[in-house]
Amino acid sequence: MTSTARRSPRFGFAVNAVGVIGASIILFWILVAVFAPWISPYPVGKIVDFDYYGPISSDFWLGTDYLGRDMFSRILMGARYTVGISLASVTIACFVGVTLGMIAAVVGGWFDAVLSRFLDALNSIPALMFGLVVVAAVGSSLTVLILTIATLYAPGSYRFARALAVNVNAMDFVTVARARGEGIIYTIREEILPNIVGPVLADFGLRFVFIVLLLSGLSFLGLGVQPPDADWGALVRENIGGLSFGAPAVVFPSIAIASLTISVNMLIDNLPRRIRDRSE
Amino acid sequence: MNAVIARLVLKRLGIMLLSLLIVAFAVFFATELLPGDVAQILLGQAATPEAVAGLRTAMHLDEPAFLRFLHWLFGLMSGDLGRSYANDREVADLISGRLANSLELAFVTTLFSVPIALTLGITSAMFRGSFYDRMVSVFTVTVISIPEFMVATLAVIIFAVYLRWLPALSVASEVHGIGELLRIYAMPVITLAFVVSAQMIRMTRAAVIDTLNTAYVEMALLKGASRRRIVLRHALPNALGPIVNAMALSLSYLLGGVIIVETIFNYPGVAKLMVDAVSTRDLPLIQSCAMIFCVSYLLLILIADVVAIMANPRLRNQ
Amino acid sequence: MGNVIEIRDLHVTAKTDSGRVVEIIRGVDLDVADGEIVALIGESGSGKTTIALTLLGYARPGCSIVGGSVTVDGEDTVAISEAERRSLRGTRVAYVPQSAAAAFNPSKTIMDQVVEVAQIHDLMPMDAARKKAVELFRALALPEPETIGARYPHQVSGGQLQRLSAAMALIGDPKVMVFDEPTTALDVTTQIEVLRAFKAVMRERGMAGIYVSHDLAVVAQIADRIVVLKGGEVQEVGATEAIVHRPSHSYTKALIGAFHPRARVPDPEAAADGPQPILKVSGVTAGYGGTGRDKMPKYVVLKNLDLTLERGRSLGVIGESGSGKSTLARVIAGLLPAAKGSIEMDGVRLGQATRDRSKEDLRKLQIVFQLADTALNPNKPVGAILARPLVFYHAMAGRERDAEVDRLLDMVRLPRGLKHRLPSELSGGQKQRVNFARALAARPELILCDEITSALDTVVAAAVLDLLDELQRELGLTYMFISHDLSTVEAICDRVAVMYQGEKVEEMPTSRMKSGPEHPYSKLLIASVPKLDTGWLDGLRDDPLMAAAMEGR
Amino acid sequence: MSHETVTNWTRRDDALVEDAIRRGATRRDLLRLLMASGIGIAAGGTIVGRATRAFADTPKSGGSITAAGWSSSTADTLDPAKASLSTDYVRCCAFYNRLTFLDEGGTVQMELAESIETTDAKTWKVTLRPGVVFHDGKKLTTDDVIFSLARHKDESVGSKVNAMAKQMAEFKKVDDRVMEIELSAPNADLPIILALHHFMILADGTKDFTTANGTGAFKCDVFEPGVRSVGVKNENYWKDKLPYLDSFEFIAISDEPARVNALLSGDIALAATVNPRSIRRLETIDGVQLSKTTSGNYTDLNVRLDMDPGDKAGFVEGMKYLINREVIQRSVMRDLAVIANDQPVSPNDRYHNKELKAREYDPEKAKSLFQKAGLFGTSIPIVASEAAGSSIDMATVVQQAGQEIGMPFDVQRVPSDGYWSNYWLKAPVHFGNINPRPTPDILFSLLYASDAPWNESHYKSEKFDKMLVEARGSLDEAKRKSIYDEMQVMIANEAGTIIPVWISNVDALSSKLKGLRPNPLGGMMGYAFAEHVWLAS
Repeated sequence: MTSTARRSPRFGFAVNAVGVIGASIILFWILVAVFAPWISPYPVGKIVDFDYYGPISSDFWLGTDYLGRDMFSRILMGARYTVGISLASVTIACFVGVTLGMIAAVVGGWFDAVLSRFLDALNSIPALMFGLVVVAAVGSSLTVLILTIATLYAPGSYRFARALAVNVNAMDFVTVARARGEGIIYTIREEILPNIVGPVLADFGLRFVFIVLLLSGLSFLGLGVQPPDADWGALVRENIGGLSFGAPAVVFPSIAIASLTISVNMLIDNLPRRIRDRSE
Repeated sequence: MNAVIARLVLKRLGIMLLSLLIVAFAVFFATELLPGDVAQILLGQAATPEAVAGLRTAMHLDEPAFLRFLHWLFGLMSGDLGRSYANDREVADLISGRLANSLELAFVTTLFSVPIALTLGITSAMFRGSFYDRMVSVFTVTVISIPEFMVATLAVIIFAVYLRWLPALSVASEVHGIGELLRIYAMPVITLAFVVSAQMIRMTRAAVIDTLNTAYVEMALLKGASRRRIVLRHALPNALGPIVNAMALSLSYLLGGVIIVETIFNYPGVAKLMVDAVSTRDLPLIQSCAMIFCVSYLLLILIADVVAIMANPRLRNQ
Repeated sequence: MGNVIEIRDLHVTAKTDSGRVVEIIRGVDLDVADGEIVALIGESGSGKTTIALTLLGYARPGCSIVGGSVTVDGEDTVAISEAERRSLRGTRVAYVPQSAAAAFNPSKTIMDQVVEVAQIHDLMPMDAARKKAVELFRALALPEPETIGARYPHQVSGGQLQRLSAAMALIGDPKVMVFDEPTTALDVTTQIEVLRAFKAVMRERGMAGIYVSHDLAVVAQIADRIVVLKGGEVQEVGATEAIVHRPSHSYTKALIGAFHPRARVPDPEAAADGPQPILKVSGVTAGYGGTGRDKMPKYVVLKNLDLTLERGRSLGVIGESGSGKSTLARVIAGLLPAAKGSIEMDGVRLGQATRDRSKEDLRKLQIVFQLADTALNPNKPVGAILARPLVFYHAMAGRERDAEVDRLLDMVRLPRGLKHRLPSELSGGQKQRVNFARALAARPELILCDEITSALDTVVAAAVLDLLDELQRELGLTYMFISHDLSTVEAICDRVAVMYQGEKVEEMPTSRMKSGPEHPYSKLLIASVPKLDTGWLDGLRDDPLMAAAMEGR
Repeated sequence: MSHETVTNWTRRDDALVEDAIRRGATRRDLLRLLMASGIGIAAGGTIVGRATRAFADTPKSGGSITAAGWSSSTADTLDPAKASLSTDYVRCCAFYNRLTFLDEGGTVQMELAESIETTDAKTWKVTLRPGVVFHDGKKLTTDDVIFSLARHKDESVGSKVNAMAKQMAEFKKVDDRVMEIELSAPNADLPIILALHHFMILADGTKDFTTANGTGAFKCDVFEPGVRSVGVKNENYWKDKLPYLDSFEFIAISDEPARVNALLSGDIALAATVNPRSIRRLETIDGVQLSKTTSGNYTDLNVRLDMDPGDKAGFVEGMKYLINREVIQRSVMRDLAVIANDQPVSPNDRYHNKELKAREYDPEKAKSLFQKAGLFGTSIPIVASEAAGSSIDMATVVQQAGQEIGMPFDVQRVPSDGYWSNYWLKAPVHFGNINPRPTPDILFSLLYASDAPWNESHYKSEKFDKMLVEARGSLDEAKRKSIYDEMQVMIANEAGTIIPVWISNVDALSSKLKGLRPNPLGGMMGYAFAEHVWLAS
């Protein structure tokens, strides 16, 4: 397991084509997200076509949506939210989850027990209801959205990281550190984290995918990106009516989602993995 | 040995109850946070202040929250889920039918998706790195990344509207014979299978591959065992623990998470029931539903643990 | 008589992490006649296991047989199809793995796994196979042969597992047995029984065998001929007698040289001003599992143990696995708080747990673990690993720290360039040196060495021991040296404490180890150390003590 | 929730009619007004496409259908007193009868009552139709009627028309067929009140509403709240030949695409309220017909005049110029709407002020007005929700227009859940949705009078209040018209309610399903379709 954590350039790892493709697609979307305002031909909210679910045309490269807004621009801008929010929340979720997981693994005892119980419980409360309560209680904004998602996904990340950390924690070099009298902070930061970062990254990617999809669901609850902007999931949802006649408005956002999530997974599945020298 | 298992299960059950208590507390006060007053919502615009007041006292809404929490908790313990605010029926009656439906759906889906997931996961582990393996992983990722409501709607359009093979709605109420059953469940099950199996496939594959790297698998190979035998007889039994765990997590989705499917196929299950409950601020109902989801989740985890233990002699008889 | 095994010009390559392809077997030739046992001996990386595995037509993942032929019983395992290889394995060539503990599937009963070969190739009806297995158990001198098969691997001891794995190999009546370091993981006392069992079975069935090992003394007991390997090439081949007594090749000489330890020369000035205790362990009881009402742990490992270490001296602690050696070290280091008793350093009582000890106390007392691979964080370059204690204990920084790191590397005889490397890029010996240097970085007074040489090849181990010895003189260090390998202890310690089932049964000066241990267990333990003498094992039968011990098990 | 837009008769209306009646409008007024609006609305209703043939066919009995509404919940009830969702009304109409009902023209017709007579509008003599029996075989007597009406006065029942029922001070049984209702004060409009869905007649002493025992065209076979209800033909129904169907099932499919697909796949015969965007697709498909009702329903953008930014002179007017009605009509409503002129009286209403033209879209003018208000450039939040149909899309239209003149608007989508209690009437700039009302009087007194319960923009004008009272009292048509015209102008110019378009409702049904005629009271033939439709072979 720990071997997957090896990403040091010092070894000329066999560079994996698939991984590179994945990486470049992700990079592409990130760039789009950054430069969207400058490259999108029309304002997202502008109704540019009196027809709806318009076809692909020279003016509207990806057709128009149910209101006759330019899909190309909407998808470009959507990248901002989909990529941005997903990244932000998955980062928070994993940061919190992994940190707590490692602490629980190192400290152990009642702290571990209580925390695990609690997060299990949290995990078992349906996301839907959680979302509703949050909106109801604190209203909806990007921050709230991100934090909600993070809260929903942290427990899983915790479970995962804890399991890994428990194994590493049993290693002698951790024992040595303990014998040296090192504190928890150092132990988890310097001794444990570097050895679980690989699988953690893999987990990170999977959660990322789920969050991309979850977004659309939450916007349904009023928790989400505010109109006229919309994340990709929301784009699919608001144009789902066009599905029956294969409107570009519903096809392309789906493709966008797929391309992002698939490439994220391609990258993760092909993270450089050490092949041990099997000679003995 | 059974005694050992029994003790273990009891221990886990204890932990589970503890978690449930926490959940109960969380759920109750979470629902309290929902804005809008029940009595007000029930009486609608025609509510006169005195009418509201009367209703509130009738519902014990004027008592302090904590007291109501205790009431409710003791109710739960004595198996009394309380009465629905919305339509003065026993919550138990309201839920039972819906729960049955949900369980049916979950059951059929499990029956359908688990074998598929296992086969795909195991085979792709067997032929790790092969073209087949790559195909499977691409497939799973793709499946993961298609929004559920899209799969469902697409399925309806193709199978119900154009081909007219299957009904667009899954009304579980009048089922005549197995054929009918299949027709009704086909689409929701397909949709859900899409959602849950991807994760199971991935985990199964990973777990099996892990065990394939062990010395005893090499030993089996040096005994002249066939690949098939190695995987099925040696790797799989030891991979069972993690696999079952992953399955439990995936399947736990099938009760609370299927709101989209229930909505699109108009399938009367608990998830939809809960959404209704939320919109009508029917606290007893919301709370009961939430508790059901939690119980089912924790039960699944428990089952997973027990299976893992059964599969591992080291844990089994210590 | 003809050759049952003929290896001709074998070439095997392996892919390294970096994707680099290296040749790990460079044109090996080897013959084994019917009924002959040939030993492959050499240090790790010499390719002995790789060659052994080719006999079953198998190369580990990442490796591939690129040239030559391996003819076993008339079949070239390199040329034939995978299906044919499968039918070959277990029936004509059988494999006895290094660590039986890992080679048994934890989730299946022993019997199922023993008879599996018969089942796979369906050689006989199952109940016939089971009967046969029971006979084998008996032949291998296993306890309760009738019922042991019903158990699960974790329910039997290591030595028994090792013999069971032999039974697993023998069930298919193979022409050739391949033993891969079958006794390395065992205690000397157990090793004897296993060796005897193997030897007996092989003899009576007149099977040919390949015996892979790094331990010359062991090989000397069982092999007819010895092939010495290094770097994937054959260094020397010869009859056991010849190799043991008249080694011609330099590497073989080194091996043998490393085996005969120089007697310990007591440190003069330490001897001068009499013994001054640095660490005093008194009445320590410790163990694992939550402590019960009586504040006693569930599983008591150390029972009311007393021990004294003298400044500048080395105390060896010997005993078989499970005797509590390592636990003792952990208790002293404060990793496992003792349930009872006290530990004093320089007359000052130490806290039971690390967190109750001052940085200073912690610094003075360092612990070094057996397996350098797990003792060094695989993700930190050597430099960082060594620097940490410097920062932690001595708040060093910048150039000063770097200089100190270099000094440490010099001290343990490692090139300074290594500090940029990761542990995984180091050889076993180098790792162990780094592991030790990290302890030195604290500028300790007492170092607990837990089996630090047992994972190393004899030659390498010897070098490390010399280093330890030197450093002790230079820095006036005190060692507590835990080991199951008595020769190492002999080589470096002034006194030896023998542990058995959590108790110190005897303590004596090293010099007396050969002459006269009193406690019967000490006797047994010391007598069980294989001697570099082909007749030793058979000779033991006459030894009354050993005979008695054998009956005991 | 967005479906509230097309429910013509929701819980909010009850309060409202009650309101009007409390104000004591004279009977003649109300009747006339009702008719007028009724006719108007009926005129607006059409069956488009193939369906026109439907009228030619002659009804035939037999067969059963499944119909789908848009929303149901566990709050579904068979107790007319509690009925609030459209699904409740459908059930009530199928299982029970009222004493009176409003026909397609909006005129009062007798149902269970044979006659309702009065001399002083205080004491009413009700004579029941003979030979009517309940589903359980019990004969309908005045006891049942008295019980059914009296129970609304009991707080614990939680009736939606409790306040309205209060005025029925006393019930006197003369004999099994004849009874008297004594009102606390004269009120000419009892017949109309009795036509409310809530005043369905139950059997005496009914307590348990897990099933329905009424006199209606169908017997309740299955009732699962939030799931479905099934009615089977009442063989001895007192109306001749009715109903045609042997049985009908009513369910709710909240997901619009799913609802349409269910219709296309033949699972259901009637899909209530389809999205304008589905129409293009539906029109191309054989075997589907559409029933369109243009009513007075509208979604409006409300700017509260009593708080920032609405209190700044010029802002509201600016907004009125900034809202692009044409785009909303064409892009948002897909032409299933009529452009409105910022006042609530629908064009089908004879009192609709045709002189008052809708404001043209004029961003520049808006800009100058915003500058005048000193708000130009400051971001204004607009609260929208799915609850107020199409409000989110309308909001984006406004926002876009603002962006083009450099006026930032911050659209805040809030959950439908709890919208009416938490945001409507409260937020400074928000959307509302108002269902059709039979008369301007009711509309005005409910929405614009200074003391109006739902004064969305908190519009206060003594002059307006005076005119309202004056119009109510006057019987002079011309005068009334002119007053109403002026009031509409006042609203359009002074109030903070911006009404861009009137929204139409479209039901989609299988062309096999005949006999469905649009009804002013709402889609699905005013919820009473079950009794009247039949299946063509």
